[in-house]
Amino acid sequence: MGQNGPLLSLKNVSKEFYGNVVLQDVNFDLHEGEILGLVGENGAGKTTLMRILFGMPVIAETGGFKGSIILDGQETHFSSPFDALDAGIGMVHQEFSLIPGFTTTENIVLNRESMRPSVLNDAFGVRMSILDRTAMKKRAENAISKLGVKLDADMLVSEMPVGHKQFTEIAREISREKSRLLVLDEPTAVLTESEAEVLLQSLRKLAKEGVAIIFISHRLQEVVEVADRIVVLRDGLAVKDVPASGVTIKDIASWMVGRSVSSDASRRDETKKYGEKILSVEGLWVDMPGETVRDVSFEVKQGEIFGIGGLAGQGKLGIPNGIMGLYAAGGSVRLHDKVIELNTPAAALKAGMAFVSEDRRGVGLLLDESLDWNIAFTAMQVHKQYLKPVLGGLFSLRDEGGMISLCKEYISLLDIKCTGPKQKAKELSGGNQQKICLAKAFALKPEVLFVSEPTRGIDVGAKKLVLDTLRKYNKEYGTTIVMVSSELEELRSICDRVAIIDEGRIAGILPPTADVAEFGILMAGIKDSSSAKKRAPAAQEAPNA
Amino acid sequence: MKAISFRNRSFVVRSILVLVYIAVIVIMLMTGKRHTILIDNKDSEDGSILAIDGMSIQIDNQEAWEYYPGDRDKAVVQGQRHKVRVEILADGKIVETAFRVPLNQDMVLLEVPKLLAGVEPYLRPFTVLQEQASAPAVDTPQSIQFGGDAVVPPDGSPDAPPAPVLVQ
Amino acid sequence: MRNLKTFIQEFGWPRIIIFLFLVSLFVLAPFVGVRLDASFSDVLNRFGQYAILVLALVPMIQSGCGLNFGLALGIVAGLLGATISLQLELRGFWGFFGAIAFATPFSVIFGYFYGKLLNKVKGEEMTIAMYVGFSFVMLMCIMWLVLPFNNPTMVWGYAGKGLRTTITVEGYWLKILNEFLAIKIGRFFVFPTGLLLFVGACAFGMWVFLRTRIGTAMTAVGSNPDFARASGVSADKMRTTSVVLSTFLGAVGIIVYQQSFGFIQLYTAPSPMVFPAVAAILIGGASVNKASMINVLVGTFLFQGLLTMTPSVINSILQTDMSEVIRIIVSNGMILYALTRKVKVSK
Amino acid sequence: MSPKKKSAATLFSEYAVVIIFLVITVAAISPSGLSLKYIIQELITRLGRNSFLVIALLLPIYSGMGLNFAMSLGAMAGQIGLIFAVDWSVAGWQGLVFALLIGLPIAVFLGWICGKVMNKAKGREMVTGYILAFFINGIYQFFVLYMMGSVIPMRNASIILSRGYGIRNTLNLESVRQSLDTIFMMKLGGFDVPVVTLIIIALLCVFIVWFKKTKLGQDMRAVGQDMAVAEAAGIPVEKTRIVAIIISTVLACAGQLIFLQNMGNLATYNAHDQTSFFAAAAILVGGASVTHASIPNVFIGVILLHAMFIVSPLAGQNLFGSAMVGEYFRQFIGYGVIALSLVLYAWKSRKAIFNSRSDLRGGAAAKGKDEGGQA
Repeated sequence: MGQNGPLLSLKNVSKEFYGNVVLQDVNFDLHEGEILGLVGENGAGKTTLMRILFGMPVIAETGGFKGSIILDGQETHFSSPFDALDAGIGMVHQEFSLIPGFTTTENIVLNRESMRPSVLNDAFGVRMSILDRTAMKKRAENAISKLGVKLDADMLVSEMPVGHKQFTEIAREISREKSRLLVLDEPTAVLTESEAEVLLQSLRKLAKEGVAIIFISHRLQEVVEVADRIVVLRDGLAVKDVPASGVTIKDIASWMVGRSVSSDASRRDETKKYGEKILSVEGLWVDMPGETVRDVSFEVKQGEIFGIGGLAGQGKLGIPNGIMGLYAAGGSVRLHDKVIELNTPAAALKAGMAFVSEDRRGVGLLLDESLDWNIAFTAMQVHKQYLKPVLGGLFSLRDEGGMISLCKEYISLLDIKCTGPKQKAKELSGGNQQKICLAKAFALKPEVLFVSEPTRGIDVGAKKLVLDTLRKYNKEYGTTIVMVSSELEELRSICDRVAIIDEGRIAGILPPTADVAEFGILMAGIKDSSSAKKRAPAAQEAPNA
Repeated sequence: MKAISFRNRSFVVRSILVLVYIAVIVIMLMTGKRHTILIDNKDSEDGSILAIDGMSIQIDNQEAWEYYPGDRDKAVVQGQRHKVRVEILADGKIVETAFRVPLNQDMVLLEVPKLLAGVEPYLRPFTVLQEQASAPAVDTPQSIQFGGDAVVPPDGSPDAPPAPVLVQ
Repeated sequence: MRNLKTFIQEFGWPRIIIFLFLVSLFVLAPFVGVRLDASFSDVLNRFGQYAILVLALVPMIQSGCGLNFGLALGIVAGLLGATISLQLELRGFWGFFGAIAFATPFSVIFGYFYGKLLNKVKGEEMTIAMYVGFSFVMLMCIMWLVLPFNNPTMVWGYAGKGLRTTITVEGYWLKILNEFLAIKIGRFFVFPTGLLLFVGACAFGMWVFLRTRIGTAMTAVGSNPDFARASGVSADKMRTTSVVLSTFLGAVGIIVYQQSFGFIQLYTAPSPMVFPAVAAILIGGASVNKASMINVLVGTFLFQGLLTMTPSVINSILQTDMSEVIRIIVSNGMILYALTRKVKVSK
Repeated sequence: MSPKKKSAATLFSEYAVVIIFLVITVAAISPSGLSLKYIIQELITRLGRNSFLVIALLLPIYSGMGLNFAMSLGAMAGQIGLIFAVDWSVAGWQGLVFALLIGLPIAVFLGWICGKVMNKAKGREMVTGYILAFFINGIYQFFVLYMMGSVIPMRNASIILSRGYGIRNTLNLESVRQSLDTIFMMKLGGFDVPVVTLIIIALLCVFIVWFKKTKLGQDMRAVGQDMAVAEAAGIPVEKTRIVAIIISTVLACAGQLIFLQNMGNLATYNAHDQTSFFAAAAILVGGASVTHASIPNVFIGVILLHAMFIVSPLAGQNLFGSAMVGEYFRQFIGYGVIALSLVLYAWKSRKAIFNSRSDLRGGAAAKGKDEGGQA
């Protein structure tokens, strides 16, 4: 194993999904016992890169990838994750893949249990052999010791603290026979500081024993502490590949987000006046799986476009979902100083708030129903519009005519490409579906419009149109818009103020023209290096322009 | 001897198991098959052999019964090989022989007088013609799933039909 | 050719096989000496008997509660209504509509608690619905013995207490709907106009309900619960309403069935009534979360047609009564086919 | 539930079914007027008769497929074997073994079909199993009522219907009656105990315990707990589930033979309808749930359920003046227990998810009121 050639090297790997390029000729090498820190914004291509390395079927299904992966000098093609596992590449995902009812040992050696042949083997096949529990325990314990942590080998995973679960999963990956490369995807996301510290210790210990590690995290100071080399991905390009020594967090942050500020941001007119305070949120917590909001307070003025950014999993999506009552939430939300009852979507809608959900196909649309249905439904349910009373108001029927005219109106207004109001929603393209969701929200004539990831997964042309529609509605009808997006450029081009969420709290609120690196720092949840303990204080609302 | 690779070792074991499986079925059939033996104490057709006046016959180790001329009785036995022990009441002579019942022959006729006289075919297959057992009229089996409207019940019979006995 | 393929894809092979099988039965009938008009009139009659029981399944399917294996609750409510109407010796239309009136409060109460229960146990609803239904039917068996009914035509001869297993509706409201404006053609063919009108009215009522605000909300909850929640619709309230509606229609359905069949069947009779209804709506083309009026009408006609034709035609061809076996295989096969279809949630 | 100490409420909800049953049975003993000796003797025979069938439910529960309501497929296979045994008049315990060996391949085949169908209906295995049981019942009826005697030559005319083909509705199993029980019927303290049957049941329990130690047993438990993780680890999930169902069907086949030899007669077309219902009711009464079951649950369940089934008709007779009330009461309890334990299980699992998220709630502000929002 001593040869000095790289254990793994990627030669101009690139990948595109349905036309938009996700990775552009990424090159980097990785030597034995080296820890490589891989950083980048969401959508920069980190996950896709790992999927290629790990041979996930989704890559082959979407047309495979260009370039080559060289392991130990020969080019390899993994058709399934099991090939990668056999080649000694282990992967630890963010969400645990452990069997709750099994003990640590059973999880570590899952499906690779050591067995003693039993009498029924010949008759009924190898799976009838008896498990050799002592050998299993021994294997588990030496994997745990390799990690250098104390884990009780017989404790049930369901009764384990979160940190132990993470170590169990890592122990499982390194307990494979020839595990040489370990990929960790956001391992410290769910750990407390002390647990993260112990994890980094064990990763260094593993590296000394010759295991190469790819460490993906958005906590930049952890990357700087543990990595030997850092690769920064931005929009599918490996923009930086530098040894870690001497690199500061500020550099990484700016490399991560450092795109030249796109031109159309500059035409924002400064003369925009805002009315008085319309929406104020105090101490909001939202229990949305994967997007937990811990304590958020902010205020939005009438006619303003308020942006909310931040990395995935930090809780920015939780805010609109919580306020609109879709997920369990607490704290106080006031519209025109009138308290909005939480946890009941009907209350938020009746008060004049509307929400375009990030989960377009899951929450936003009735895929099997026609377009007029989709657009008029919420208005019908909330404001009892588009209904015609029958038998003297005894009950009311759907006003099919009214719904069709409403739908036609929005088809022309938002230039939705479709065959007509009666077409099924599932037959439309991503961009047009998003416009239907927007039309559904506009039909409510809301005072405050929450828009979540409006441009995710749609082509560039449609993106521009959606943003223009939002601007037009804000200018002509004065609708206050709260826009949540992981596309920092988009927020900076359309919003009047941008708040960055980290760990379920507001890390800071910046004017769109603020320097990119400042955004990067807030997103990375940088604690100013001096007092590492306290979370970044909720910066006071920076004076705009 | 080259170690038989795992694959064809299990093939060998499996084929043995199949043979054993079939063998057990045959053994069960042989030992478990039930036959009925009709025991006769009648004069032979041509009158050459006369019925014995008073004897006790015991099949295998079942109870011994006394037979008088003109008697016929049956013994239900299991398996193929059986022995019969005849004791003539008059002079206490005991005759014991063993005999085999063919497998697929359900019922055989044992003519004891011929047996005692040593005339060979004392054991004859006996096929009873199955008079149509008066099976109860076929009421379509009432599966609990479709009892509903399949059968129109008689108009409100006065006494309640017993509830379907679900639990034996 | 392409749309034939999509039609087959959409309609599903088993349904086509059943349809062709039924048509062949109708074609074969005259050759085997089975009177076509008599069997057709029988099919129509049974169609009318069962249609509303099948219709009762629509609300719960639409609101995403799945196939209502607990329909027995509605049927029991209907039995209660019918027995009370007989107890008060109401006759003619008064008797029939009195039975429905008495059944309504029971069906609403049963439906309400049954709905609340189903909301608590999302997932495996169908198994739980089935066993709640069965245990409730058994509980009612005890009630039939204990409740103070004393109309002589209903109670046991000797004991004078406890209801008979089958009670005739003769003299009260037997075939009250069937005879209403009935058209007789020749000796055998009777067109039960009243019955079919009533069924038509219920089906139209359901069609209209699905067009109302609540009906639309219910359909939305069925096809995408998150969408409905996001539009301010309380999924649980809609599901409970659909269960109450389904139970009520079950009660009406059993009463319509009894007036045409001629007997009120108590004790364990309701349990086996559920599977034919479920099989019928599935044969009609309904899926586990979408059902329309066409599914109900086509399904009931196909299924009942099958049940009336197989005994007469098959028996005379094969001289054996295979109809029970065919019924079990076809209807359970249909339910199995629907259960094993991946719920095509178009993502 | 992380807190080790279980509050009274959770304890009650866990064993609700067992406690309710205990109360009802004990209350019904005195009004039933049955002597304790009779009840115990009856329990011993029923223990021998039913426990094998209930144990057949264990493996599918381990593999996360819930209660295997399709086990009556195995019962049908056993009955077909028994019909051939009676037809060839193979008597005594040899007749039983003969019937088992004939029924086994049929049970394996039907189990394979059931496994395949259940794999296509993941998430609603129980109701699919229930409907599959009726569907195969239709085919069984076609096979036994129409094919036997016409297409399949039958030797013994006394079991054929008067019309010449099809097996009669009830078969007298006199030739194999009690043949397993009476091999060694021991008189123990005034009760006669079918020792050989109980030994066979004990052997099955040993097999189940041993089986849980094998790799296949471990795979089943993994698949039962979390199918996705098992799949990712490379365990052949579909195949494992099918094997679990095949073993369950085969055990049901053997169990049905033990049941029928004790009963002494075979209701050809209805005997199998109730097998899965009673086995499911028994194991649930024993405190098992849809995802968790153990051998003690089996025996507690059989004793409790059948004790109630013995006393309730007579208790009904004496209390309400008609045995019918007792009869219906015990069926109500039978179905009721399955419904109640399914509801309790589903309600508890939703609550568990709700609780596990509760520590995420509340955030920095004061503990928010627990909202019923989307858990």
